[in-house]
Parts: sequence; structure tokens; C-alpha cells
Amino acid sequence: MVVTDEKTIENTDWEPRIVGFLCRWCSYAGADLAGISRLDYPPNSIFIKVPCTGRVDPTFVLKAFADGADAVFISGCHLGDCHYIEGNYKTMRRFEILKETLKQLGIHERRFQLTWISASEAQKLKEFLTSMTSSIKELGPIQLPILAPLQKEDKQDD
Amino acid sequence: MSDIKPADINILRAKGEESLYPDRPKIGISMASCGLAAGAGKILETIEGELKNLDLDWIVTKTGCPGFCQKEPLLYYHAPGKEKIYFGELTEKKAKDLVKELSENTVDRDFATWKIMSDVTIDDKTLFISEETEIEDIPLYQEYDFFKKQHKIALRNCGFIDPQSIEEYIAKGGYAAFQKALKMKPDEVIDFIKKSGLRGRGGGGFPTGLKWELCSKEDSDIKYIICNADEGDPGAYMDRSILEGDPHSIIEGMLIGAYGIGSNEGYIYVRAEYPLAIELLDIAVQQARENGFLGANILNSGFSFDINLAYGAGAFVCGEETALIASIEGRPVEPRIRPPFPSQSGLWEKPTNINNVETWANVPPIILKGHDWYSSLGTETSKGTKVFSLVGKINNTGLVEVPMGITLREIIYDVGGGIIDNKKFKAIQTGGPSGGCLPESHIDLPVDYESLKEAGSIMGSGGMIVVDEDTCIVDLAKFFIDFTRDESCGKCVSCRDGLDACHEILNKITEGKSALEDLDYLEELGQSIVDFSMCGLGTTAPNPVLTTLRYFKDEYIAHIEKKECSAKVCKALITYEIIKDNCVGCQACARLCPENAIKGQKDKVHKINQELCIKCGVCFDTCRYDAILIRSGDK
Amino acid sequence: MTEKLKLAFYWAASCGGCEVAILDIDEKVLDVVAIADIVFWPVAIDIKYNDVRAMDDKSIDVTFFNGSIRTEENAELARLLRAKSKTLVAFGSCSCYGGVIGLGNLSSKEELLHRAYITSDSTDNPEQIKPQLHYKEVHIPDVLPANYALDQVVDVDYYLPGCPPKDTLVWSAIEAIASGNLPAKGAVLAPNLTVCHDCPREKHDERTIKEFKRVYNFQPDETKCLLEQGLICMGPATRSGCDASCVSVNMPCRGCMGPTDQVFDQGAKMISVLGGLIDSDDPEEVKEIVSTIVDPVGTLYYFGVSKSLIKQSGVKRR
Amino acid sequence: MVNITINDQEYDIEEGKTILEAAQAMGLEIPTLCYHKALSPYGACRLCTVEIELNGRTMYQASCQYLVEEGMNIQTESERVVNGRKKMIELLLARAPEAEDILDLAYKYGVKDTRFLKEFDDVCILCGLCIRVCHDRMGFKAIEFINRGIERKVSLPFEDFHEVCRTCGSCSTYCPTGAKAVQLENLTHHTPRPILSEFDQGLATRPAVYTPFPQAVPKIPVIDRNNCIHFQTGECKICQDVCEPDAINYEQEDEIVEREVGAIVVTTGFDPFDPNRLPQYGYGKYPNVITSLEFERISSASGPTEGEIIFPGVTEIKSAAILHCIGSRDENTNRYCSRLCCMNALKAANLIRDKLPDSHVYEFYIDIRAAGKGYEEYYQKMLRSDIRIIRGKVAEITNIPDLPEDEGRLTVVAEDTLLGAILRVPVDLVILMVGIEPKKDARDLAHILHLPCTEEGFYNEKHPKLAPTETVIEGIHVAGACQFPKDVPDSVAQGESAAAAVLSKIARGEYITEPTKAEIVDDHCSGCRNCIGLCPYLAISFDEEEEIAKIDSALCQGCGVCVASCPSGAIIHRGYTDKQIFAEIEGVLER
Repeated sequence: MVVTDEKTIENTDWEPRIVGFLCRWCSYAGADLAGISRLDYPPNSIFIKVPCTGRVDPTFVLKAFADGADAVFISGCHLGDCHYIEGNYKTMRRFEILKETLKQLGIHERRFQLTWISASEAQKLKEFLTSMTSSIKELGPIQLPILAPLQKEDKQDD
Repeated sequence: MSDIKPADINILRAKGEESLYPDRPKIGISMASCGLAAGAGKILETIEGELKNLDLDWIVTKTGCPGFCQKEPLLYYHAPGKEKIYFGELTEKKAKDLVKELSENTVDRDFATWKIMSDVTIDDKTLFISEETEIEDIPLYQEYDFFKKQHKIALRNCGFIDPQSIEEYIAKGGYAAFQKALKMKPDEVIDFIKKSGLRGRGGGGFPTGLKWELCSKEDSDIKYIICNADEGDPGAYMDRSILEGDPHSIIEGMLIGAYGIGSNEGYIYVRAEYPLAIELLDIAVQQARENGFLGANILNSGFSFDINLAYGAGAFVCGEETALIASIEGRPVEPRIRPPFPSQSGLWEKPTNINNVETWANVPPIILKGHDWYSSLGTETSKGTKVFSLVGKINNTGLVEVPMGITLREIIYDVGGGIIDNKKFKAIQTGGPSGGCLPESHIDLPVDYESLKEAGSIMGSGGMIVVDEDTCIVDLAKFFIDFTRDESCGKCVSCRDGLDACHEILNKITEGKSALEDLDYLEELGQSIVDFSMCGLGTTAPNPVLTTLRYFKDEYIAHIEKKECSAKVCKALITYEIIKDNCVGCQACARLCPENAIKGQKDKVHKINQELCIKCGVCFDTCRYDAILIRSGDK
Repeated sequence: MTEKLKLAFYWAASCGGCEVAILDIDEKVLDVVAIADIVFWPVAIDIKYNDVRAMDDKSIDVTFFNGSIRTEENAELARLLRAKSKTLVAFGSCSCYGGVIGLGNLSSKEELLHRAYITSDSTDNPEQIKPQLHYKEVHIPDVLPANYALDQVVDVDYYLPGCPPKDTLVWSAIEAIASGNLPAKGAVLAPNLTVCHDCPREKHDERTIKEFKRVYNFQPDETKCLLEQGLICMGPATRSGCDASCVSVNMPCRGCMGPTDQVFDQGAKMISVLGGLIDSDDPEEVKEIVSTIVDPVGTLYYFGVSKSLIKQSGVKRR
Repeated sequence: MVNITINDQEYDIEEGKTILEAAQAMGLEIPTLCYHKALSPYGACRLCTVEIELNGRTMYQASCQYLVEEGMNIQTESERVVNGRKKMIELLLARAPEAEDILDLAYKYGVKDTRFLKEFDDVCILCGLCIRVCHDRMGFKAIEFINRGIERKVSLPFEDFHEVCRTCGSCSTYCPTGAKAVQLENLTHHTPRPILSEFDQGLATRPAVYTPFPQAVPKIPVIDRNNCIHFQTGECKICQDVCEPDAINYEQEDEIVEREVGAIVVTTGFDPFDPNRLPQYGYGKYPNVITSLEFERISSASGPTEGEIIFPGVTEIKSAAILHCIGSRDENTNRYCSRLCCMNALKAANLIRDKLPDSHVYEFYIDIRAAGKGYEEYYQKMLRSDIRIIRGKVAEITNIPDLPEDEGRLTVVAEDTLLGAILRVPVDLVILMVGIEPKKDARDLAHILHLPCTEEGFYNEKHPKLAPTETVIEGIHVAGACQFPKDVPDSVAQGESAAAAVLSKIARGEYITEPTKAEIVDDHCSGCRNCIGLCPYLAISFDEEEEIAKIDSALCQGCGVCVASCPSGAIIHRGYTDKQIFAEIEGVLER
């Protein structure tokens, strides 16, 4: 019996917040290229530069969700092209376990994605962001309602 | 194995004497290959049958060949105390009658050929002596023309004893030489042979004692001695005769040689075309083993020796010692270069001494009768006797053993009885196919190694072929070249292709298609083959060509220039014609002519169609009126 | 020390194992009595909640609180004992991290009650009657919407994790309290290393896993690292102090000691470890291998759902 | 030492030498045919016969077998010797009238003709070299002489094919008649498997001892162990015997030489595309469909055909087609451009026209890539020539002709995309301009050196502009086609650049690296070893004494994989700490 976040009625004001972990050599450079190339893409994503997707500790992903991200994605070099030889393979393996875990924790699998974008694939980045943003818009804001706050009434040091 | 003591030899000897000269009449039939070929088998059957018919308790024995091939089939009759009488040219009827007549003592004098009045062994023991004569006026063996100039050493027992009986061999003084040798030191034995002046009888004429000495001085645990019984010369059968008539003499010779050299194993390499020789050798070796003459610790002397038989497939070149060794080892038969000589590295790469059959057979008498005795025979450089196989256009063909130094004339006319039909002597080929062809001018040449070599021929193993005026000398040379060409192992270009080239030129000459300059070329080519070939086969094979070119060049020139073959042999150069005056028109020739080349009506002179004639000569042989003329050139 | 220490023990949403763990110190309990008076221990001595309410604030020197906060009663007592105690120690994994009960946070309160009273296989409740909170004058404490670790309800001074806490840890905690030799507030009273540090098994550096297994699938080699054999052992991401008890008896670590100080989320770290073990470069094969991990949350967050980054996000966001 | 006289000159010769060896050592020439240095002397040809005078005796002996003896007076060219040799040559000439060795000798000795022409089918001179090499060296005994005299010939066991023959071909190699006399198909039912020359693209053969190619460095022959008989059977050893400086060593093993270096430049080059992957072009099916590299060898003056453009089975090359982009710019094979083929193709066309002026040459291209100094000009020149340069990819090569007169030729089917017409061109030669692919083992090397590769397997430079020869691995540089397809000028430029970069680093004597590195907090490390296998640079090692992991910061490239994976959070990533990233996450999500 898994609790998933449910689609809520679309609030016109609401815009999804997406956190992207981009590797420095390929995807971040691809994002740079997208910028230089003046490509338009939805502004909902915020990129965090990591040296390699292998640096992305699953904790970061959880942290992003916990801090209110509606979706998280990881983008690195294509398999085989890793600047650090095989960092992206490690990411790929971790991603699968993390995705399964997140699913069980009630986060829709579309909210957590992995993609490979090379330094030259600005266009691919644009397409990815566009599709992801619209897909999250469809899902609506993330709902993590389970552990509702319980007031610490007798808190002494407050 | 060798539990035989010297005393036992005496027993064997007594048995042998008893068997040689029994107390009842005995018939000995010459049953060597030559005798068998002449029909001795039937004669034996007939005699045995007739003895049975007449219920006569005579002894019948088989002997080797006494040497006079012309007289085969041949047998002797000997009654105790009487002389030994030989009867030759037997037929079955004659044999049948002979038994009857002998039993009735009514033998015709003309029927017998020669007689022997006594038998003294090589160790001077008289086996029998007879004063009585059963049939009068039979020529004595010693005075018989064929034997008169002969001196039998190697052939001493051939025809006298049963080759299957070691006892008879011993009775004739066999193995006494070996026993004597055992009492000598090995180097004394070698020294003894050296002093005798015995030279290799296989053809090379290398001093035997020296050969033994070389081998004995090699430092090796294992040494081999080999008896070369691969007699390949066409028309020569000296070795076969000894193998078939007196095999133990070879075994004894080898024993003495082995003792001197220090060898413990020997081989007799005999060609498989000598089945009878192989059979008799096998029996002889077996007997020698059974009686302790072969094996370990022979006659308690501490000396061990055994003999293996090896069979050759009959390649002529196997007579060459390195090729022979290759054959025994099972390798392809090719001579190899010497040095190293077999005495240094021979069979299985061990020091090996190879001697020819006749050489080995000469050894026991030398040991027994002394080297002085032997060296007193022959010439300064060539001592002793030599066996020759005397064949060809001669009256008395056969094996003859004559002292070295005898002239060719003596051999041809005294021993051989002259040319058949009193035709003109033309040439004599000595030394087999590798030898030379000597003309009449050399007929007084003494027969020894050096003289023959000087004349361009060789002693060889002892083949002697006498040819008369009916033999074309070019054709003769061609015949020998054809033989050696065929027998060349094929290794050396010079011998293989050179001899073939010689043959081709000779063929052209006999076909009248040649030019004079071919003769110079032929001579040069022949010399080059001699110079450039490796083994004895190649270096001697051109000899027939070279000697005939030297002595009969005119005949070659006649073939080329006049297209004339004086002997009327070369078919391309002859025509058959009918002498009109002589032809009676009997039609005999016309009927037999295979090509129907002769036409003519009965009682009319016939005519030969030259285009159809294949020159087979049937007409010539058929015509009883001497009406056929063979024409060649101007003759 | 002239005056005896005043100690209190309480069990909230607890299995009772922690109470037994205290007794696991065996004869040393006598030493405890020598230096301390136990003023409250529902499982052992008959002192009513009202007696506690009557106590002066901070009159209890140390309260060992085990069990998570699942009901209103648990929360009330937590608050009460916090007020009355100078030092509050979260005792046991439930109290520290929410514990096994925390897995209930994957479902809503209503779903849990429905399952417990209506649909579970052992239930025969055709009328679908659920417990009533009020019956006449009796008030039964309600179940809270979620399960909480103690520090998600009240301030906690020290943590003594373990399911149950190892006797040695309990004794050294008591010693520390007795001697007043305590670390800074908020500390975990256990070494800041992982189980691997104590684990005697052979470890290698290569990736080897083509399939994840569970303990009933096979008999693991007793000398080799369990992870290398495909068993999910939480040891690498779990604080030591347990003397590697489970791995010593050929059972994989379940992670009851929680993460080390530097780690924010035990399960997340374990995901990295497992990812490093998978022996494949092919995304499809990786998916297949990952699919052999049965119940990832139940495995990786056995004791820690309540305190996991995701599930406590609501708490933080307030 | 023995003292002998050869041709009136005295010599001291080592004992045990043959006369021939002695004469050869003294620089005297004696003709031989059946003699081979590698084989035991046999004395069959008799050509080496010399005149020897010893102890007053004159004899004639084959010098290849006769050993020198003290006091020998030898004449190698006496009249009788020369006469004999002439006769021998004449006799040999009769057997093998066309054998070069014999014709040479005949010329030398003035033998003009032979009077004994044989009517043999074969031309064997029965020298026995083939037999001796088979027996003595190969140890097989697959052939032997049979018969005797003029009937003698080389034959097989029982005159039938036999498994004893290993089809090594030594017999035909040694045949002095140029292998006319010893033909392998008469000796074995096995098909001889010649050793194909790698350098000549398999178009020529090479021996088992060979120098890989004329420019090889070092220029030293090597033994091909897989094909060397000695390494199969332990026999042969001919090369050892004939090598005068005694340089052959069979014991030599491949050895691993370890060198500590300051930098590595990877210049492993490329593999040509294998056209068998595109069966529509009939490579391997039609002998006259060849690759550009094969054409390179065929058109080379030092190649197997000495520069003549000839093929077995093709009588005349009337026209040729050159197909561009075979294995390049193709969705089915490689998408990238191999860069050098266009110019190579134009050069090939030019070469064909040069060597076969009457031929027609067709180029089928997709686009002409002529970027390079003088390239475009060359292309323009070719455009103006009568070479037909057709834009269109060839669909297939077929041997089914359109017209009966083209039977036996190939037909190129293509579309001329400029005209929009389907072309069917009969040709006699098709050259496939094969593209450049990474070496088959490029990834293995990448694994060893920890180099990142492109998807295809080309090595990645660190930065295309800022660090074009460097790689992410400090100290490892790349140059040439292993990085990406390049022609020679570009490869040379990159190679020199790499050399310069390496030198500048080595000259500096110290190593500068980026500061973003992982670091282990010793107190927090529990020694679980999870991180060790993860590091692609082997920078993490386990300290057995302290029972904790250690990171070599010189090796660490700062990828952070270990940091993310450390289950006890004991690894800190300088520049990318968890705290920093957390703060970033928190920051970006704060509205």
C-alpha cells in the first residue's frame, strides 16, 4: 500500500521547481552551450554543478526532495564517454536503486530522472528540460504529507 | 652354447670322412644353380628312381659346382677303393642307362669326362687314393685341359662336398685354419694376411690385411664385418658358386677376420636373386651355431661372434660398400662419399670391414698353409689365384681359378679351349660391365691388377666375356652402358644422366645417325663421368666405351662413315638379301617371315621386300642353302 | 557522590526488548542501585503517571526513554518526562530513529487501522468495528498520524541506539552519567565508526554482484563479506557498538545502530554501497539486478523511515 | 690447421672443413647446385668437383663433401674440371632447360645448348635439396627418391598423399628450378597456407623470419612463432646455422620491460574499416574489389606487383570505380567522417590514370571534404580532368552484366544525385575507400591507462582547444588517429604538439594538479573497503596496518565517486563538500 502524491488541481501560479545535478564536463558544458546558442528552455530547473555524476550522493537527491523540489534529475556524459572513465556507470547503477526506493517512498518515478547529455547536445538538453517540466506540471506539486509536524509543546529550550 | 670341445671336432671330421667316402658306391650330383638350370633336378629324380628299380643301396648326394659349366648336368660316381669318375652333359636317358651300366660295370669310356685318383685335404690329409681304374683311358683331372692350368684355392671344395654338411667341410680340413688362428694373437692374424699379399677380390684390389688393420685400429667397442655377396655383374657367378658349393669356407674366413679385427658381429649381404645360396647359407650358419663355431665363447676361446644374413634386392650398386651399408641399415641405396671409410664409420656408424665372398674364402687356406705358400703364387704385386667366370664365344665356359699372372691367351685358349667354331677372337671384356674391352693385341697380357689397369680395364670381380668377330663392338659397349645406366642409383648427375647420354650417342652410332665428332664428344663425356662420379659404379662405368674407343675406333668410324657394322649386328646398318645363285625357292624363309617380307614362287628365286623387313634374321637362320646374305656397308 | 542519582525508565511505542536490555547488564544492576534511586519504571515499579506529574521539574537526573512516539499517550509522557528530567536519553532504535514502527509511515493512519482491524488475515470483524476513542468517561489515547522518533517530539540530550542497545553500551552510558563524564549534548553514546570496523569477515575490492539474495536463499560463507555474497548487509552504513553481533552469527546487519555522525541518511548511503557492488555496465542488466532487491525501503530504512530525509521533510518544513 | 694450396695459392684452413667451405671462405667461387649451406652436403650435382693432387695422386672429388687434408694441391678450374662441369651443365640443362640457376651456369661456362633434351614432364634435376630439407631440417620425411638411374624421381610414401606431409612448403622453397619441379599440389591434398604479408595487406607472402616492413624500427628480422617450424616441431633451426653473427636465439621470450616514465604519449593509431561488414560491395567475393590500403600496396613500386595494377583473373583494366565513405558518414557503420579518404581517393584516381592512361576512373562520393592546404586546389584540378566525379552513394557491386560484352566485369550501381539518374557502370576494378576506426583493443588500453573514450572508442583529449593532446589523466597525452581520424600532416602536428607538451612538463620537474580532490578523514574511516574498487585511477589503497583506506592525492582526479559512496561519510571532497552542496540545494530551493 504505497502512498503516492496525487495530482492536485492545477494552480495557475504554481511552477514546478526542478533540481538538476549536471556533470561538469558534459552536461554542464552542454548547458553552457545552450546558453551560448541562445536556446530557450523552461526556467523551472536549477542546475547544480558536480565534477561527475558519480559525485551525486543519493543523499543529495533526497535532500532536494526534502527541501521542496518537485523533481530531480541527474545528467552526465554518455555511457563510455565519462571524463572520469566510468563515473556515469556508477551513477546509473545507483540511480536504479534510488529510483526504486523513491517509488516505494511515494515519489512518482517521473519526478526523478537520469539522462546523458554531452557537451555538444544543447538541443537535447533543451528538449529534455522542456519535456520534463511539462511532465512535472502534469503531475502537480509534490506532496510529502506523511510525517505531519507535531508540535513540541513542552520544548524547554525554545 | 659353445660346449663343443676340440675333441668333438675330430668326431665331426670322422663323420665327414665317412660321409665323403662311404663304404658303398656313391653318386654326387652337381646341384648348384648352374646344374639345376641344366636339368640336374630331373637327373637326380631319374637316378634315385633307377637305383630303386635296380634295388641298389648306393648313396646319392648333392654337391656344388665343380666349375665346368659346359658339361652340366654333371655327376660323379665313386666306388670304395676306386677312382672318382665324372660324367657330364647328361640327359635323363643317359643317366638312367648310366646307373644300369655302372651297376653292371659296362660303362662306355667315351661317356666319362675325367677322373680323380686321390683326394688330399688342405691340411694335407689324404682322404682316398686309388690305384685301380674301373674304366680305362679316362683323362685325369689334373691333365684335363680345362683344369690343367687351374689352381683351386677359393673353389677348393666346390663340387667335392655336400654344401649342407658341416662334417664334410671339416673332413676337408675345414675350421682347422680357424683353430690355428685362435692360437695366434689377433694382430698376428692380420700380419699373416698382410704378408700373404691377398688383395680384395671384389674388384678394388685393396690389400686385405691392410684393410683389416685399419679397422682393427679404430677405437670402438662394436665393430662389424660384412661379407659382400651382392654379385651383380652380368655373366659372373664366382661368388654364387662358392656360396652354393662351400658356404662354410666363407663363415670360417669371416671368423678368422672377426678374430683378427675384434668384431663380434657379422653380416652376409646376399642378393635375394640367389635363393639357393640363401637357403644353403642359412643352413650353414645354423650348423655352425649348433656346433659351436658361432655364438658366445667359441671353442672356449673367449671369442664370440655371430653372423646375420641380410638380403639385397638386387641393385647392382649395392655392391658398392657404402651403398651396401645403407641397404643393411634400411636406407635408400645410395653410395656416399669416402672418407669416412667404412673402416672408420660404417654400419650403424661403427668401424666396419667389408670383404668380398672370394676374399673370405681365400683366408682359411692362407692361415693353414702359410702366407709364404700363398705369396709364392701369382706375380710381384698380385698374389695367389683369381676365380674368373669365363663366358662368351668360347668352347669351355665355366668358372676357372687360375694363378695371377697367367696370360689372357692361356685362359682363352688353354683353359677355355679357344673360340667356338674356330672363329676369330675379337676381344675380351674383363671386370664385368665396369671393366674394359681388350683387343687381340693384348692377348698376351698377364692377368694381374696393374697390367689390366694399364690396359684400360680392371680385374673387377672376375667376369670375363670373350667375343668373336660376330660381335659388334659398338653394340657390346652399348650393352654394358645400358646395364650400368640402368643400375646407376641415380644420385650423381654424371652417372645418371651421363651414362644415359652415352647410351644415346652409342644408339645413334648403331643406327647410323651419328657424326665423327660424336666420337670425340663421347670420349670426353666418358672421361668426365669417370672424373666426376662419386662411387665405383660411375667412375668405372664408361670403361667399356673408353676402351673400345681406344682399341676399336676403326669400327666406330666404320659405323659412322660407311654405315657398316662388320659383325652385322646393328640392325639399322644391315640388309638381308637373297643370293640368287644359292636360292632354290624352297619357301621355308617366306613361310616363317613374320612380316611377309619375302615373296617368291616355289622353286623360283625369292626376293626380300626391304621396306617390310624388320631384320629379325629368321630367314638367315632358316635357310639351309646359305642363300641369305647379310649386307652391311661394303661387306 | 553523596546524593544518589534519580533515574527514570519509560517505554513508549516499544516491544519491551529495551527493558530487558537494561537487565542484560546482569549483576551490575546492583551497582546501579548502589548509586541511584529509580523513581519511575512502569514495567518494574508501581508509580503512576500522576506521581510523575507531581514531581518537580528537572527533579529526575536521567530518564532512559525507549520506544517511538505513536500515540497521544506516548507524546504526552515524552513531554512530561522531558519536563521532569535534567537529562533525557533516547534509548533504543525506536526512540532514536523511530524504529521498525516507522515503516508504518509509508501508509496513512487510516490505512493502518483499516488493515489492522478489518483486512488483516487473522481478523474476524464482519461488522467492521474500529476502536472508539471515547466510551463513557473513558478516553483512550488516539493513534498519531505518524510514527515519530523521540527527538521529533521533544529535545533529546543523548542517544543510545540499538535494537536493543548492547549491554556494554548501556553500562558505559550509566558509568558516564554516574561519573558526570558526558559528551556534548546531542551525542550518540556509541563509537562513530561503522559495523565493518568490527566485522571480522574478509573483504575485497571488486564488484561481484549479479543478483541480490536474501538469507533464506542460501547458506552464506562464514568467512567472506556478506555483501560480496549478495546479501544486503547494512554494516557499512551502520554505526558500530554492537560488536558486530549479527554478522558474527552469519546474519546480515539490519542497521539498528543508525548512521554515523557525518551521514544524513543511512538508506541513501547504502544505495551508493549497493550501486558499487553491481557487476554490469548494461543499463538493462542493471535494472534486472536491482529488481532482485526486494522491498528496498524495508531493507534500507528498517529502523529509519521516521528519520529519513524524505519522510521527515514535513517536520522540517513545518 | 692444415696447409693446402688452392689454385697455386697457399692457405691455412681449419681442420674438418670441406674444400668448398675453405674455398668460399677464401673468396673463391666454385659452382654448386645441390649444395645448401643449411643442409648436409650431398654431392649429387657434381658441379663443385675439383682436381686434387695429394701424395702424388690426382683425383677428382666433390668439394662440398671432401675434407681438406694437409698438403692438398687443389685446382678448382683445371681444364679437365671445366670440361667435366660443362658436361654436367649440359646434362642438367637437358632436364631443366628453363631453370634460371642452370641457365646462369650455362652462360658462365659457355654451354649454349644441350644435345640430350629429355621428354620429361617435370624439370627436376634430382638435386635432393627438397628431400634433405624435409628430412634433415623439418624432420617430416614426407618425400624421398624412388627408383634408380634415369627412372629416379622424388616421390611420396607409397606414391600417395600422406599425412606425414605438413604442407610446410620448404621443399618447393629450396627447389633450385624455381619450384617448378616440386609443386605442393602434387605432394599433398592439403591446401598450402602461405604466410601472408601483413604489410602487403595479404597480397604477398612472407617467410616465418621476416622484417615487418622496410621502414621498421629497429630494422631487425623477427621470428613468427606461430608459423615457424622450429616452434612447431623443434626441428629446422636453419636460420641459426646460417646466421654468421650467431644472432638467432630461440630461447628469447617476450619480456615485460618496466620503465618509470614521467609521461606517456598514446599514439596507437587506427584500424581500417572492415569492408566485409558491407556485403553489397562484394569485398572478398570479387578479387578486383579492393580496399584503399590494398591499392596502396599494389600501386607501390616496392609492393607485391612492383607498382603494376594487375589482378589475377583480370586481363585489362578499362575502367575503375572508387567508392568514398566506406564505413564513414553512414548511419549503419560509423557516423563520423574519416577525413582523409576524399583526398586519398582523388590521389588513387590520379595514380590509375597515370599508370593506365586509357582507363576511365569514376569517383562516387557523398561530399568532397577537401579542407587542407592545397587540397581544394587538387580537387579542382581533378574536377577539370577527365575523371568522372559523381555525387552518389553506390548501392551495390554486382558481377551480373547489363551487356553481354561486359561478362566477367563488375557493374557499379549508383544514383547520380545531381542528375537524379540511376547509373550502372561496368568496371574492372573497385577501390573501397575504407574509413578509420579505433583499434580493436583501444578500449583495453583505455582501461589500462584509465583514459576516457568516445562512444566509438577514440581517446578523449582533455579539452579540444585548451588541452588538445592532454587527457584527463595527468601525464598521459594522445596524438594521431587514436584520438580521432586524421591525415598524416595533422597527426604529425598533434604528435609534435604532444611531444612539446610532455617535454615542457618534464622539464618543469614538478607536477601541478587541480585542487578538487577527495580526502579521507582517518578517524571516520571504518575500513569497509567500499571505495577502493570504485576508484578508476587506483588512487585509493587500503592501509593494512591502520585498517583504513588512503587516497593518493597525486593520482586522485577528483571525480567524487568515492565521496558519494562512502557509507560512513568519511571522505571529504575538497571544493564539493556535502555541506557545500547541501547549502547549494537549500539555496536554490529557497524562494
